[in-house]
Amino acid sequence: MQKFTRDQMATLVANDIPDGACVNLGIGLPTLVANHLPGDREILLHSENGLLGMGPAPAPGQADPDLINAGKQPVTLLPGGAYFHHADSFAMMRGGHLDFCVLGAFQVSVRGDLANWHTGAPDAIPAVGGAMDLALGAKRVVVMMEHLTKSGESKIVERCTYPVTGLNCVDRVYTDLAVLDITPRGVEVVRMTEGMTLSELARLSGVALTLAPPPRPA
Amino acid sequence: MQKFTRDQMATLVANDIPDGACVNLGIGLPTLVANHLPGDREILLHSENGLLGMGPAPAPGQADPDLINAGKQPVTLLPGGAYFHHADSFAMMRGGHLDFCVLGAFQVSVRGDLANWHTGAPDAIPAVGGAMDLALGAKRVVVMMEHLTKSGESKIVERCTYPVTGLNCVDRVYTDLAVLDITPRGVEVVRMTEGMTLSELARLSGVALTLAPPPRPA
Amino acid sequence: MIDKIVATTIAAVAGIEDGSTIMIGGFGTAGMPVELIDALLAQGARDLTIVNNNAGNGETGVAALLKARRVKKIICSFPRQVDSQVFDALYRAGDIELELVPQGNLAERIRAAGAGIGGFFTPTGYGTLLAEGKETREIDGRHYVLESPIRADYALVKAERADRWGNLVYRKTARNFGPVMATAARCTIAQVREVVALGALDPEAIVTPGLFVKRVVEVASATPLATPGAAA
Amino acid sequence: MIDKIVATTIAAVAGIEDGSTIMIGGFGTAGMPVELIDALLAQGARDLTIVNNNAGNGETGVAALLKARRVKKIICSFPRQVDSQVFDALYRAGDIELELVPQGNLAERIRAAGAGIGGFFTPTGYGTLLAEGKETREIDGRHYVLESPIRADYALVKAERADRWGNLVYRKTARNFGPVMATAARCTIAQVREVVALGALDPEAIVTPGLFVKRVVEVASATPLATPGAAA
Repeated sequence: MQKFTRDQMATLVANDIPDGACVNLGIGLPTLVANHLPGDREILLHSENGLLGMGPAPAPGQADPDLINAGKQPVTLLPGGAYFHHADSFAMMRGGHLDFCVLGAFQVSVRGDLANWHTGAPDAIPAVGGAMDLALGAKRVVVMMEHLTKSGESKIVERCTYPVTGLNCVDRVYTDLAVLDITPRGVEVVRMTEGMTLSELARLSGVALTLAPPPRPA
Repeated sequence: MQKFTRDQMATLVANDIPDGACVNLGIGLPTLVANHLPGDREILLHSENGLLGMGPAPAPGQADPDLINAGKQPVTLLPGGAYFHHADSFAMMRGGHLDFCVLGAFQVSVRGDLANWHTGAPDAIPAVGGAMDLALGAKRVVVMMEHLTKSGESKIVERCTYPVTGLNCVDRVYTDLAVLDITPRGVEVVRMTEGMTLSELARLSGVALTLAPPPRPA
Repeated sequence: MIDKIVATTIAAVAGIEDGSTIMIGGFGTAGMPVELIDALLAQGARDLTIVNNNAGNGETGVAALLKARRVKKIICSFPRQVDSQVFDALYRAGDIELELVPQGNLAERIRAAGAGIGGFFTPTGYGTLLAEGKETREIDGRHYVLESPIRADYALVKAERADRWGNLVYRKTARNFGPVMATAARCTIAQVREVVALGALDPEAIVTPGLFVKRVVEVASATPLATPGAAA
Repeated sequence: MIDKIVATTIAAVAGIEDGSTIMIGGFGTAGMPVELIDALLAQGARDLTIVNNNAGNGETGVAALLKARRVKKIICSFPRQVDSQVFDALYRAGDIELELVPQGNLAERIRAAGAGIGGFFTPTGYGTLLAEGKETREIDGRHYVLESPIRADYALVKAERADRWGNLVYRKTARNFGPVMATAARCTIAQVREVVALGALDPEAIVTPGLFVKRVVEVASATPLATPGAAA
C-alpha cells in the first residue's frame, strides 16, 4: 500500500494555506509544515506562547532562551513580528483571528470531534496545554495524522473513544492515505494515494466515505 | 454658618491620600484635589482614558490634542507615566488596583449608595461615561460635594431619590460642612466646620449621625 | 505578499454595506479617525449602527455622520457633551436609537467580542437603571451583571504608525478604544499618520498585531484640535 | 516617595505566609523567576498553591519547590514534560493535588481576576472532561463553559527592566504569563535584569504599569538555558 510520506503530507497541508494567512502549527507532525510553505506566499506563523511572525530555528549557537515556540524549541522572529502576553495570544485564537490551525490527533470523528490530548489510560498524568484552545483556535482547523494506528485501527472513527479535545471542530484531515473533508454531508475524500480506491479506503477507515464534489486528481 | 471653601475641601481630601497612592480624580470638584496634593508625597494620578502618572496642565501653547484627561482637558505625562488602552484602563479600576477614587455626587445615601450620573429628569439626555465604573473603581471611594442643594435639601439622604450610580460603594464624604464616614454602624462625623454641632449637622442632614470614634479635632 | 496599505481613504472604506455595525475609535476627538469618517460619509452607507464612546462633537467626524442621517443607532457611554448638538437634536426628535453603556463595560464588551468570550459578569452597573432586565448573580459576596460581547462588521481606528502587515502603534491617549475595537470587527480599517517599512516597529511595543487589521491608509494631515470643556 | 526596589531576593519574598496561593510566571523556563523561587525556598513558606503553566522542569525553579514538599496543590495546563520527574513522582504518590486547566482558560481566568470580572463564558473545553460539572450555556449557537477568576496572594514574575514605580517591560517570549499574573495577585514581586531611572522606559511600551507591582529586585544573572524537547 502506497503512503504519503510525512514530508508529502506536510506539503499537501502547506499548499492549502493561502498567501497572507496567519497559522498556528501544533507540536509534532504539524511542525513539519513550516518547511514546506510555498516560497511565493507570505504566511505568518503564530505561536501561542506569545508571538506572531515566527521565523525558522536560529543558526547553531544563536539560540535565545527567551525566544521559543510552544514546543519550547528556540525560534527566531521575522521583521514585522510582534510579541504579546498569554491572555492576548489566546484571545487571538479564541476570537477566531487565526486563519489556519494544524494539529496532530489520536482520533477524529466523522462529525469533526477531535481527540488529541489524552489517551484515557488510567495511569497517565493528564496534560492539556493549549490543545483545547487550538482545537477551536482558527477559522479553519485541520489535522495531520497517520490514517491507522500501529495495530491497524482507523483513527478516523464514528465516535471518539479517547477523551475529546473539542467537539465538531475539525474541517479537514490529512493522513498518509488520504485528504478528507469533514462536512455536514459526511466525510468526503478530497485526495487519495496513488492506487488507493474509495472502497478500500472506506474499508480501512471503517466509516462511510464519499468522493468530494468536484473530485480533484491526486 | 461657616463653610469649608472648595479649596479647603480639596485640601482635606488631598491630606487623606497617602504617599504612593494611585488616584483617580473625577470630573468637576474632585479635579481641584490635584492642586492640593502634599508636596512631600508622590501620588500617581490615573485617568480612565488610558494613562497613569498624569501631570499638570501643559504650559500655554503646549497642549497636545492626543494627550488629554477624562474631562478632555489637555494634560501632561510625568516621567514614569504609562499609556494603555481603554479595556486595560478600566480593568485597573474594576480590578481594585487604584487606591483612591474621588467623585462628585448629587446624593449619597446612609448605606453608601451613590447618585451622580442622572438627575432623573424625564427630558434629560442620559450620559453615564465612566461614572458607574468609577463608583466601584478603587479600594477607597470618596465623594466631594456640597452638603445641601441650592434649595437647602440635604444631599446626604436616607435613600437616593436620583437614579443610583452604584450601591454601597462610598466610604467617605467630604462636604462644605463636614467629613462623614459611611460605616456599617451608620454615618459617622469625622470633622465639622468650626462652630458646627453634631445636632445642628444632623438637623441639616436629615439623617442620624454619630461622632466617629476616636473623634479627631477639627 | 501581504500588503494591507491602500492608497486613499475612499479605497479604505470601499464596500461598507448599508446596515453595518461600525466601531469608531476615539475618546472625544483624540483618536477619532476623522478622515475615514469623511470617506464613509462620501461612500454613502446608511442605516448604520455606530459604536463610539461619544455621540459626536461639533459638526465633524461622528457628528457629521449623524447629521447626514446615516446612523439609525448609536452604542456609547457619553452622548451628552457641550458640543453634541447634532446628536441631541436627533435624539429629542426620536430619530436615533441610543444604547447607553457604562464606559468600562463598553470597553470590556468590545474586548470580549475580540477574545471569543460569550459573556461575562461585571460589577459595574449592578443595581442601576442600566442593568434593568439583565441577568445578575452574586459571586463570592459581590453582585454582578451579565454583559454580552459587542461585535462589529467594521472598525475605523486611528493610529500613529503601521507597516504593510497591519501592525499598529498609537500615540499617547489617542490609543483609547483603538486596540480593543481592532479585535472586535470583521474588517478593521486603520488610518495612520505614517506607514513605515516592515521591521521598523519594535516587536516589543506593537500594540495591535497585524492579524487584527485588514486595511491601512496613510493620512498625514495634522491632528485636529482637542475640544476642551466637555466631560467624559 | 515611591520606591519599590528591594535589595535582595530574600527581602523581595519576605512575609509570604504558609498556605498562600502564588502565581509564578514563565512558560517552561522562559520567564521563570528562578532566583525568586530560590528565595521562596529559603524563606520556607509551605502548604502553597502554585499557579504556573507547567509543573516544574528538571530539579530547579518550580521543580525544586515541589521537591522540597512546599506545594500542596498546583494549578497548571501542562504538568507532564520530559523533565517533569519531580512532579510525576509526587502526583503518582498522591502527594500533590492537580487542577488541570486548558492554557487559554488559565490565562483568561487570571486576567479575569485582575480585571474584576466575576466569571466568563469560554468555548474552550466545552464537551470535554475538563468541563465536567461546570455550568454551560449556548449563546448565539455556540456552546460555552462558565469559568471563574483565579486570584493569588502573591505573583512572582520575571521581567527585563523596571523603574522605582514598578513599571515593567519584558523580553521576547519570556513575557508570556507575567503581565496577567501581575494583575491578579495581592502582592506582585518582580525580578528584573535591570533597574532603570524613572522616565527611562518608553511610556508607549510599558507592558505592566507600576500600580500592579509591589516589589522589584534586580537579578543580573544570566538567563538559564532553555530546555528543548518538551511540549507545551
